[in-house]
Amino acid sequence: MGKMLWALLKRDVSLIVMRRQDGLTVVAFFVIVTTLFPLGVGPELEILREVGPGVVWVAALLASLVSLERLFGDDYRDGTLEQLALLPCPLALVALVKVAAHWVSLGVPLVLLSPLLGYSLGLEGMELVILALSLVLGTPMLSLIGAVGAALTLGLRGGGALMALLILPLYVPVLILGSGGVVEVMYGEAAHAHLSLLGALLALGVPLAPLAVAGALRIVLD
Amino acid sequence: MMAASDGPAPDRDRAQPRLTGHGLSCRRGDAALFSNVDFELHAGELLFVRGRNGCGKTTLLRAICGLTEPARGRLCWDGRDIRKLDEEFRSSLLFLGHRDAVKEELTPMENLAVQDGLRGEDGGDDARLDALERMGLAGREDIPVRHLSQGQRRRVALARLLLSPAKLWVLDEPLTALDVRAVEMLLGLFREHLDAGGLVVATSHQPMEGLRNARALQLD
Amino acid sequence: MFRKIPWFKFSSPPNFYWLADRLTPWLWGGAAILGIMGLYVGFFVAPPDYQQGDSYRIMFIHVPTAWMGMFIYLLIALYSVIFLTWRIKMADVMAIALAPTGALMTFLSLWTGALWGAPTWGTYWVWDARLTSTLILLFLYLGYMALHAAVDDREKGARAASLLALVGVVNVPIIYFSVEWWHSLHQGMSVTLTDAPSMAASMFAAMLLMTGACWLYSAAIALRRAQVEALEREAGNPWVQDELLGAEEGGDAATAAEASGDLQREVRS
Amino acid sequence: MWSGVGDFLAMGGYAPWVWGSYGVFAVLLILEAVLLARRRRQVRDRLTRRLRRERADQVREVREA
Repeated sequence: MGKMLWALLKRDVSLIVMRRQDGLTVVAFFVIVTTLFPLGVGPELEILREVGPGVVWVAALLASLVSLERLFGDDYRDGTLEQLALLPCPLALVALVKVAAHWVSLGVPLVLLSPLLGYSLGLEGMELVILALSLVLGTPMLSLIGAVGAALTLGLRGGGALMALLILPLYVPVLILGSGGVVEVMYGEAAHAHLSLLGALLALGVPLAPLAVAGALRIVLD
Repeated sequence: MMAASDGPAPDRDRAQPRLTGHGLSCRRGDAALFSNVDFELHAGELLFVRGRNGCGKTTLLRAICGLTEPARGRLCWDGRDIRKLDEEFRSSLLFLGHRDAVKEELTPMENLAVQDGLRGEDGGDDARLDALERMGLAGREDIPVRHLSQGQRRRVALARLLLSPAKLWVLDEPLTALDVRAVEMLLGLFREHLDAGGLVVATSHQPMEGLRNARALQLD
Repeated sequence: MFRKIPWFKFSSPPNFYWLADRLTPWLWGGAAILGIMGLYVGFFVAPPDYQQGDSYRIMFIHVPTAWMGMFIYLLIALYSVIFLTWRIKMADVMAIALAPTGALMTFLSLWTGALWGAPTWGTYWVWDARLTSTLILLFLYLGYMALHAAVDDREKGARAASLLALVGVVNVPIIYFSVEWWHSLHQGMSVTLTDAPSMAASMFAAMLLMTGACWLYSAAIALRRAQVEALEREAGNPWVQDELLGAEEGGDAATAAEASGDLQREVRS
Repeated sequence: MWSGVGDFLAMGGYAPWVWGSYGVFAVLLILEAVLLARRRRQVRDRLTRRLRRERADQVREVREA
């Protein structure tokens, strides 16, 4: 079974890498949303610094939302999802592996880019490290929660807008904890509490979210 | 409700049926598709599900796979409920639906390799090449599927039949988009599978002739 | 066939319909009585607050609506569990019947919170922890109803929305906690709504009475809405014919069928 | 407690907020109840009409047979 799941992970990652276009679009989206803020708010680094962590995090949230449509969408349309549901291993594990592949290929680039964007918004030193770290802990959670919404809205007309309505409220704790950690550091405090709570959320999400995703996929495929 | 014309399988009648459906009813939304459908399928038999459009052929097939839960009734594999068997049942099942489950970006060879890997049945490149050749795709192994025709895609999907050790084939409209030669070849494949003690459940709008041990299940 | 329906089971639609018919008048009446009592105590017995003057009287509807918004979401999740586990259709009917009322209560809580905030904080909207998490709760309601309506197959939509309600209810405490925390970190307001200092017994009584009124009102509305839903979904069933035609023709569907049988025999002979 | 109707309506100077809250509260709850009652009547009427037609058809078929 481990071999099967490994094969699935490799397949998903290589498919996303093959469709370079999509992955790059999401990353470009992340960068562009972030650069829109200085244009809207003004170039004063003082102000940008204030909103910096929140801006990067909101941009990551939206980028994750944009990328989710593809998570199950292609497999659903070409019938692969049925085959995945018929694999001789639990659907929740299949879902977890798909989310992992999604995160490796789309979440990691966001993490890697975030210090650069944070720097352009006036964050420095430790703040950038914590920003990247909070994204490391937070973006898998975004993918996990997002997968539930993506599965529930599979094959619906206007699924994208509906998915945003379903998922974004659930993203709130991740957003608060993630950007809050960086703000703590900005005011000379430690970010331990925030980061460990993010970790706790992740520890809760990894076993629970795939169950919900599997349930949603069963409903959609029924 | 049900009319089954039993194929001549006298020697197998005494054996236990491997796949049975009992009192099956399915609904789609608020409309009942079919109700109280029974069937039995022994090793080496083919079940030909027939009926007009929208009578629930696909739903029945999906129920047999466990993708759809029937509103009423029981489906058993070797006498045990398929829901209880779960993974054990799924490892002896091969399902081909309306959609080919073939990735456009990948070549036929890559598609087969990925599917083998997912099911943990790695037969090696040679087996895959042989399968594609038998499907009449020799020389197209390394062209991305997006450049292939509809019928060729279907054949890539059908090549899995040659590679999988699954005993039960559940095929939804396997003959669509295939030319006469390919249909012949596929029926030959069925014969081999049945002779080896396999089971086939299939729907088709075209007649499937020349198959011994074929039972028909009329849904209406 | 008609008599085989297990009437003793509460979950069967006809029995539910019958029960709801008998319950709703009492619920309406109770809501009116409690409401009038609550308003009387709230406006004529409870003294003005020494800090907030008479503006705090908004509390008597702000707090009950906030509680109801929360409570109804929990109820929806509970019904969703029942629906997903036992596939009892009436559970989903109740869940979707509760949702609009829950959303309305949540909205009213936001509205009254804003109007209470205006004299207290000098602005209609502050990112107060309670208001913010109530706003998110409203989004959860909207998502639930939108998903329920978006799927063409009603059964599928019901299952998807039920699953969403479950995911939501697991998240609600996390959201509340994180918003609370976020607020305390960003130097919150010193005056929090609902913390009427040294709440007099009469204030508390008024709040409880109004909560009871809102509860009974929501129950009545939800039962009525569930009745309509059940009628629409079960339109083809004999009990609906009985319900709708039985009263005016003085017989139920079974006797009507017998009558048509009689007629048939008559015509044949 | 209140010295008169005017005093009561003034709500100690908080009239717009207090009455704005209670007013919208009352209006929306009543509106919900009224709309629901209307929908209920419409659904019942529609279904009754349909069922009556179906029954009439049945009777006619039997007569013609």
